[in-house]
Amino acid sequence: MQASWPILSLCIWLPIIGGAVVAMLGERANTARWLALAVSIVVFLVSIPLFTGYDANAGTLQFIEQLDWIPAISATYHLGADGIAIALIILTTLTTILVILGAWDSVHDKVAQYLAAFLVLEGLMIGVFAAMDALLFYVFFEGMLIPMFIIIGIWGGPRRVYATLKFFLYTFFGSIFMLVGLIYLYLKAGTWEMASLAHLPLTAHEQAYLFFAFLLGFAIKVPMWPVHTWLPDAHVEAPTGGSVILAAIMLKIGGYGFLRFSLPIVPDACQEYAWLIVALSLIAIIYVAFVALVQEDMKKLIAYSSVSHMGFVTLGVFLAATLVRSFHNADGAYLGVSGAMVQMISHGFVSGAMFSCVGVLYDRVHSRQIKDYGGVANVMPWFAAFWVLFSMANCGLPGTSGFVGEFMVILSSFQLNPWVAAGAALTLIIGAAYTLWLVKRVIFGEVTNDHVAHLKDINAREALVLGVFAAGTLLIGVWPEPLTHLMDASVKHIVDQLLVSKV
Amino acid sequence: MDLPWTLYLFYLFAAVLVVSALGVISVKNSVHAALLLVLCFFTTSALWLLLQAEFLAVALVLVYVGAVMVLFLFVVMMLDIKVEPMREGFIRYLPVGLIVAVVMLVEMLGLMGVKSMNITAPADPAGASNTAWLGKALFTQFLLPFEVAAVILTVAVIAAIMLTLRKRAGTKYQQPSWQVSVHARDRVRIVKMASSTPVEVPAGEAKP
Amino acid sequence: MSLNPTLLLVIALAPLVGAIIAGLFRNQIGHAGAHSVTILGVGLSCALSFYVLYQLVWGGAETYNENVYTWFKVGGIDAHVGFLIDRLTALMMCVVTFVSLMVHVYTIGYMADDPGYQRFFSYIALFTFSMLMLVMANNFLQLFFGWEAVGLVSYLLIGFWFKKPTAIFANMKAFLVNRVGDFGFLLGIAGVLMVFHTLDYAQVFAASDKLNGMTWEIIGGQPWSVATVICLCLFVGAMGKSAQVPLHVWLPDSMEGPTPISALIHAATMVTAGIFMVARMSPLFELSDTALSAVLVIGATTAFFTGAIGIVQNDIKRVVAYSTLSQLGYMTVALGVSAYGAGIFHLMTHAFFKALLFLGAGSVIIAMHHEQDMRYMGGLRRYMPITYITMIIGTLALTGMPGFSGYFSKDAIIEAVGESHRWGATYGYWCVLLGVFVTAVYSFRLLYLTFHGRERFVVEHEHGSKPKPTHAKADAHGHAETHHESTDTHDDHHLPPGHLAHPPHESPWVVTVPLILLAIPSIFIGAMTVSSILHGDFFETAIRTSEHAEGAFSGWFNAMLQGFAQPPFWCAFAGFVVSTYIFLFNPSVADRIQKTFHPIWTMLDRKYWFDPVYQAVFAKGSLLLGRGLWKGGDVGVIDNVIIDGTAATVGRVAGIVRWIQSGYLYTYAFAMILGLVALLGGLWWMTHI
Amino acid sequence: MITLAHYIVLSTIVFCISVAGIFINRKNMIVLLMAIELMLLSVNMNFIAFSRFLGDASGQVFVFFILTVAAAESAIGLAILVVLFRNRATINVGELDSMKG
Amino acid sequence: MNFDIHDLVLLAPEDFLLGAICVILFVDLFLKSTQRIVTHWLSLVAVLATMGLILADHDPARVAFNGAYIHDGIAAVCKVFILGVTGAVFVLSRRYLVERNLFIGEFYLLTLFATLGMMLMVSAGNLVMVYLGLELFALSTYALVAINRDSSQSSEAAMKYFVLGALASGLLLFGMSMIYGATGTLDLAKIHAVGTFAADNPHGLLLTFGVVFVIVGIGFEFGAAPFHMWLPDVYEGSPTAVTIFVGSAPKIAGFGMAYRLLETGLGDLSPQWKLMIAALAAASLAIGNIVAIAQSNLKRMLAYSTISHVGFILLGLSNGTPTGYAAAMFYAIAYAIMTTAVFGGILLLARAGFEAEEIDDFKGLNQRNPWYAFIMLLIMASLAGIPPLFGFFAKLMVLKAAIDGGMLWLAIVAIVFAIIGAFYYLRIIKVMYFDSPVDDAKLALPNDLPLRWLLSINGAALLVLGVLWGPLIAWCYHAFGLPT
Repeated sequence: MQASWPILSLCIWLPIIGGAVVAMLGERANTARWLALAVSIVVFLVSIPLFTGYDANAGTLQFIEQLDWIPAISATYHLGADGIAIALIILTTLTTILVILGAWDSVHDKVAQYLAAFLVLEGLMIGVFAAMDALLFYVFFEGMLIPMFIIIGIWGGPRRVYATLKFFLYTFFGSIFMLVGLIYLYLKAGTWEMASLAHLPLTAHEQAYLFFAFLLGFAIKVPMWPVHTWLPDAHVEAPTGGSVILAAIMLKIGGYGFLRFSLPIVPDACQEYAWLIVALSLIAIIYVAFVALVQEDMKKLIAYSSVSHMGFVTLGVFLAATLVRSFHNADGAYLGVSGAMVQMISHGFVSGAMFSCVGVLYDRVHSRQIKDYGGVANVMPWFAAFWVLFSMANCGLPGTSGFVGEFMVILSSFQLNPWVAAGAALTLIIGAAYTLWLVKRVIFGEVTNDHVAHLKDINAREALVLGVFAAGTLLIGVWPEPLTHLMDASVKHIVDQLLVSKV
Repeated sequence: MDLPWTLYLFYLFAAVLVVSALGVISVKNSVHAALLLVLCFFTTSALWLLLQAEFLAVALVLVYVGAVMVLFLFVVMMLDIKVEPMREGFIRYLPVGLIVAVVMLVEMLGLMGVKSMNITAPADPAGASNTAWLGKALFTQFLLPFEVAAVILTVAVIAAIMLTLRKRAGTKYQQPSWQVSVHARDRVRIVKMASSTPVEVPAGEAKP
Repeated sequence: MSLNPTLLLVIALAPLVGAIIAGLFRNQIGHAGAHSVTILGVGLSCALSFYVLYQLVWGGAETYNENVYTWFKVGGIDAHVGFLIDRLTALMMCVVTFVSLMVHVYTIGYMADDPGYQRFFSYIALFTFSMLMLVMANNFLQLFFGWEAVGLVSYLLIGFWFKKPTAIFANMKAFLVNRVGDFGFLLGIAGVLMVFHTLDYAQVFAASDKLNGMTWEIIGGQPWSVATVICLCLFVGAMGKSAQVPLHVWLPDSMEGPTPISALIHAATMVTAGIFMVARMSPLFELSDTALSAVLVIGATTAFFTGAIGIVQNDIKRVVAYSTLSQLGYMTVALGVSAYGAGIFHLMTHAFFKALLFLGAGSVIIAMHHEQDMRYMGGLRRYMPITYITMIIGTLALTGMPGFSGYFSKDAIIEAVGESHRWGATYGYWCVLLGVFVTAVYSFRLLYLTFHGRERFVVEHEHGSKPKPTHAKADAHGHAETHHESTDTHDDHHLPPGHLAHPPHESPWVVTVPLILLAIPSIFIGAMTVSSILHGDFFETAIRTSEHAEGAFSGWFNAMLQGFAQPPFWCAFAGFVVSTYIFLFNPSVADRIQKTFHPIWTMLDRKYWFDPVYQAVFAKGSLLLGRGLWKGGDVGVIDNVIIDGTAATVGRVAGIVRWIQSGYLYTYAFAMILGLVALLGGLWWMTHI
Repeated sequence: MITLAHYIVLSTIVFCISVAGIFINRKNMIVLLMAIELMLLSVNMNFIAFSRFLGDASGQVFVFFILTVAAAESAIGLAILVVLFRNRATINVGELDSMKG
Repeated sequence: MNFDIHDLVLLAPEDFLLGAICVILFVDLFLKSTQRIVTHWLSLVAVLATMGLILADHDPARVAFNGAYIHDGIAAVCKVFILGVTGAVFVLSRRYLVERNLFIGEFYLLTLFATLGMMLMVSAGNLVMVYLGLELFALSTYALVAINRDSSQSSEAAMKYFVLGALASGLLLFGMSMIYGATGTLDLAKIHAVGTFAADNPHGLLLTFGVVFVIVGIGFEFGAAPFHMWLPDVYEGSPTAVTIFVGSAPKIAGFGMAYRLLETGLGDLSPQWKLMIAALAAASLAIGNIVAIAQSNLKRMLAYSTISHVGFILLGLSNGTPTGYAAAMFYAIAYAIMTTAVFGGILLLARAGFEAEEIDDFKGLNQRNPWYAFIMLLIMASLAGIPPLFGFFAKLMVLKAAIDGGMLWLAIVAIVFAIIGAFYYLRIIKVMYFDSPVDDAKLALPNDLPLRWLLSINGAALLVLGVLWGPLIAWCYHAFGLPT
């Protein structure tokens, strides 16, 4: 065990301190770039032992650190990670490197601040995944808002102010209700320990209220229909790196929250209201996919597709509640939750990659409108290859990571109700439709205009970024077992907690 | 103690008080209002006498009528405020204002439980001297507030001076600090004079 | 003895390695490198596949069923990647790799000097890998992987010339329609998993009796047989991949791709994956008569009606494409009457002769400088004899000339349908019978219009400023360039239709050799294998049927002779006669018929209006729905009303409260007093009420 | 007999009059200051009445302080008034609205 | 009943401060206007020394001057922060005053008097002391607001403040008279002892009736809606150097006063006043947050934001238990610290002839001075209640208190309006970070090192306290005798 090394704390605080140092570099852009890259790589390396050192068969919390924080309200600095958290932490550390690399040439204004914001964000996001104290979790959860607000607001597009305010207020709105729920739990339990909260007996009534409090908080983060409308705006206006982090990591926090809070703490309400979440997830999957179909802005399209894909996450998570309790089908529930988790990781890679791709185009043409492109494959063959690969992953082609999670969730949802599965599986068609239509309009065809004609293919740096994304996408797609194994016992643990009625 | 005529006196003073109070807030002329207020103070003072609060009754007249109201009148005169026509808004909002005032009165009277106050006064605990009774309490139990009151008065002085004292150009005024720090040698010149030999002394010698 | 796992891995991975090398290092290895490495890979696969088949059939090897690695393991459910190699698989492997090898070789000539040369080889090698994964799978997951992977490659290849608007439309259409099938397929798999808790074929088939009598209430409390539901779902997948009505619309359009892939993917191999899948799932399908009836009816419909469209098509490749549709219908009908063996048999024979026909058509197209319209051809037999002869062989095989391979397989199907008592069998029988007539009509029409009759094209000699290319390769160069510079495939150097810059000529050897190599099995493979496949126990346990209505079989020669006395032959003959009269001897009749039966002609010409209806309902409908949901739902209600509306409301309230904050002292005081009154009122309310 | 109620009711009435004077007044600031004095007067009356009827001196002591403070308050109030008049040349309540919203 | 010299010792901080004020008063008389810096430093030293005296004092809780003065931990905590904030005000506002010819002794004297008043208020043991403390504070503040005699706005603000303040103290006094009438005593402890009437008791009702007026007085002191109307005008009209003082320390004192009146005196009536406080809290949250959105003047916006924060303080009070009071005190302290910082930011940018009080004046600050933009960012985020900043934890504590007190609805109201509130704080961040500077000259920063350092420390403290707020809340809890 690495108990002697506070790996999680290092993962949280290294980037934050690094970010502070980078921010102080001010105008020295190049130094800032290299330093930020170095920090992010170090953090990634530090996070590797989490994967290698984790005993996945146990599925318990490991790498635990616990210190007193605020004794007056018994809040503690309690970190720990199980398989689920580790997967997400490593996704975070890896994505941050890619984002910093991706911003190398494309950001010129206030470079140090930009990179610092991402580093700080990284630390906070890892904090969210590592926090085992509800208050600490909330602090990290909310703390993320400010750097992201700044990132979208300073380096964003023309409507960035509207978008970033919308992003902030939306998210704030949801999370603050969750805060009330957490406070209630604290008052009831006298502790913020998430593990203890899971054992706290709660009446059906209380659970219902708490359930909706958590739902608001996490549903907006995910985002679920109908509270998703901040996402397209935020994505469209955000700089590439912001979109990548937003899509790849921040959305995952919503799904993670459901797993950490809703399922263990209010299992009965989860069962009771699973139908609602299932319905909303299906709406997200289908409705939003149709909306994605008609988008004229590439980033908006991908943003809507994110919403649609995240529908699988919520579907998978809440299927489990019904499956395990009403149908006594634990295997189906494991499959659903695992599917949701794999979908999260996969979506991290795929959407991150898609946004990076759009960023590559945007850096060259400064437009995200689909109509401004066409026939890119003629001039950027390698780029086109990456794009097609990620598009295929986006429409869930087997062999790419996009398939695995959806596949597992659909299999699981069929056990709940074939119609639910049918609804979810519709994404096969509509998802393919919007993705391929995008490919058709942007990548294929004759070169449509001079801008496109003068495009240069991706350089080595961009190829590296996209290549890493591609490697992740394919690796998980071809061999998801290491990932599912990492999370399997932890997923079981969470699902088993659902079995215990708390009423 | 209580003679029947005190009740009539109470009603008399109360009626005067209410009417003059209404006058204070409604007459157009500020000077009239001030004078009506003085009337209020006088009647109140009389009512307080009915309550055997002699010291405060006298203090009220002395402090208020003698000082505060004079200050008021002084300011009114000094500022030379014109009698202005009432604004339209006054008439428009008057009904609402009156309704609110009446509602408030009804609520207050209703809530404070006037019926339970239907008690008569006990024997005067102050005995012969209301002032002594008051003074004793003031300088023992309320010593600290008394000191604080002093501080408050100081603040009032400082504030009033700060706000109103103006140094106008061309105005001649005394400089206390200069006055204090003056040295005798600057003001008084000792001239030595021979007492008996006025002759043969040149005039310039006396001047250094 | 058992098969060597390494061997199997090599079979599957060799084409993949070739594809990766050709794809990633295309600039380094050049043309020769690209085709060498992929042909090497596929050739290795092909050779080893035949070896495996040999081992299984004659070498006494047992069925191989092992997992290679665990794909995921969650709770009690695990999914693997593994191989199930029995004779069905081995047969498919051979067909796939052989046809693929032929196509690889053919491509060297067909695509020579195309800028995407290496890419093309990479794709078709990748396709071979995907198809092998599909057929070799020992579980549903891997089957689905291969299923989708071939779809992907099909997508990439149809859109290979990605500048052509029609091509990139067609590839999207193909993918999406296939996705509709996959939708059902995936649900079927989910149903299988739910019932059997495993995705492994062997375990599922072993436990398939579990389905007997099992029902679900899916709609309104009506019990549905689980077997029917699962099988129908799976069959929807097959419909998509094998282009059965009404999901057939993508296949004719897929002809936008280069001809080699039309032969490989859209005729010989990929489209038959559905047939293969249903055959593979026969243990399940046998449990549901309802599902099989549906298969039968849909197959029969496809067989006849899509064939009929072939009669009115003028594009040479499209005729072949509709023919493919029709033949796929035959195979499906076979499945529907539980004659899985016959279906697979036809699949195999069809693979050879249809590949042959496509490659032959490709050869014609090369000769015609990428003119595909048969109305501008005619009399080509003089210019390209090898192509002509091989095309005749292909046509005879296709029309079921007794003795040719197609005869044995097709006749078996018709016979099986005729003997079946399944619901819909009568309809099926008439469809397949009329289908034979129709097949003969369009097949010979194609032959006559292309190779016989008047030369309906003009050779423009004024283009002689450029030295007349005599070298085949240089000529192919010319075609390849055209593809990339022009969006109109009809003319060369922007000539009007039917005008050629150079006279037609026979294709180079890399084209003709595959034709010849495919012609051989087109003739003989049926006769050679009919006894074992159809009447022996070739498939052992791979295919499970409940009914064994076997008549006496007296050898292929007798069967051939008997064929002359059977209705199918006479139907085909009638078709031949009609076609010969109309298209060879008296072409004016064609016009008269067209006028007389105008509604029917229009219906066929418009392909029963599937495309416009789909376009209007699904494509336009989706866009309309999407726009409605976006503008109406997301922007209209959620954003404008709820989000911005809330903000606006807050703003309005702020305005009102600001107005109250009037700046006047009396307002301020009044507010305070109102507050006091309210508090007093509250107290009053609390104490008095 | 004069009861406690008499005094309390009277002072309440005066209190209400003075309060009404503050928010009904649309004229000059001086009257506002006067209304405030009136209000303090009524409060004082309460204290004295209670003090008398409870027989407790502290109420009257409080009045003593209130008187003191009221004087100081008047001084400051009038000083502010003078400053205001110098700046504005008016002390009309209705014109004091340069800050609002 | 007799005077005890030890009582004076107990009052040592107040004694010292009063003495210091007298000394400064005299010293200032003899100073030329160029030497005013001496007054400045003397005042600062006086404040800090007083703070030191309080911190050094470990006497157990007891009363002095026949119950007029309460010496306990709560008063000590409040006073320490009142003094601390006052000291910060002196440092932050010096340059502002100098540039506007307001650098006069009276500013310091009146501020110190007001501080003394607040100190007495939080230690008040009877109604008289509450009133006198309040008036000492209020009268000084009225004058301070008008300190810029030549400003029309200042005098208007002072006038409004004065009239409404007088009205409020009249109402408060009326309430006190009712309490006196109901209980027969002015001593808070005795009121508490007598005040255990049931609500149906006539005297009980009279007491409750008095409480209503007391609450109005408290509401005014805090600036809680609907008694908040003075606050925006005073904030806007006062010179910023005064606004920073009026906006910060009095909230702590207001808490002290509310605590003395409501808990020390009327604690047993909490079922009655809880709901009223809750109603004021809800109204304040609503009005403060909503109207703040519509402001373009930063000071005015902050005034409305103050109103909303008052709502949060009242949220804690409405709990009516020591935990709730501790939370409210914690919030008041947090708020005072944040307000000092935010007005410090305005003072930093203000120069002669330029007040920097329009929101647009902050446009593009990040481009010119990232550090102070960052400090302002921290302050704004803290005010908005975003973790991990201090303001969040203050909100957390009061929300906890409200929910604990069974006022879930109030907590919900609070958070809903907090979301609306977040908007206008974000707008400041937006202006600083996302907009381009309009006029570069406006963003030139003065070379006033104490101001810069203090502001930086103050801003950074919001972050540091956000992570390590344990000791502070522990101190508050300790003051209320709660386990930490």
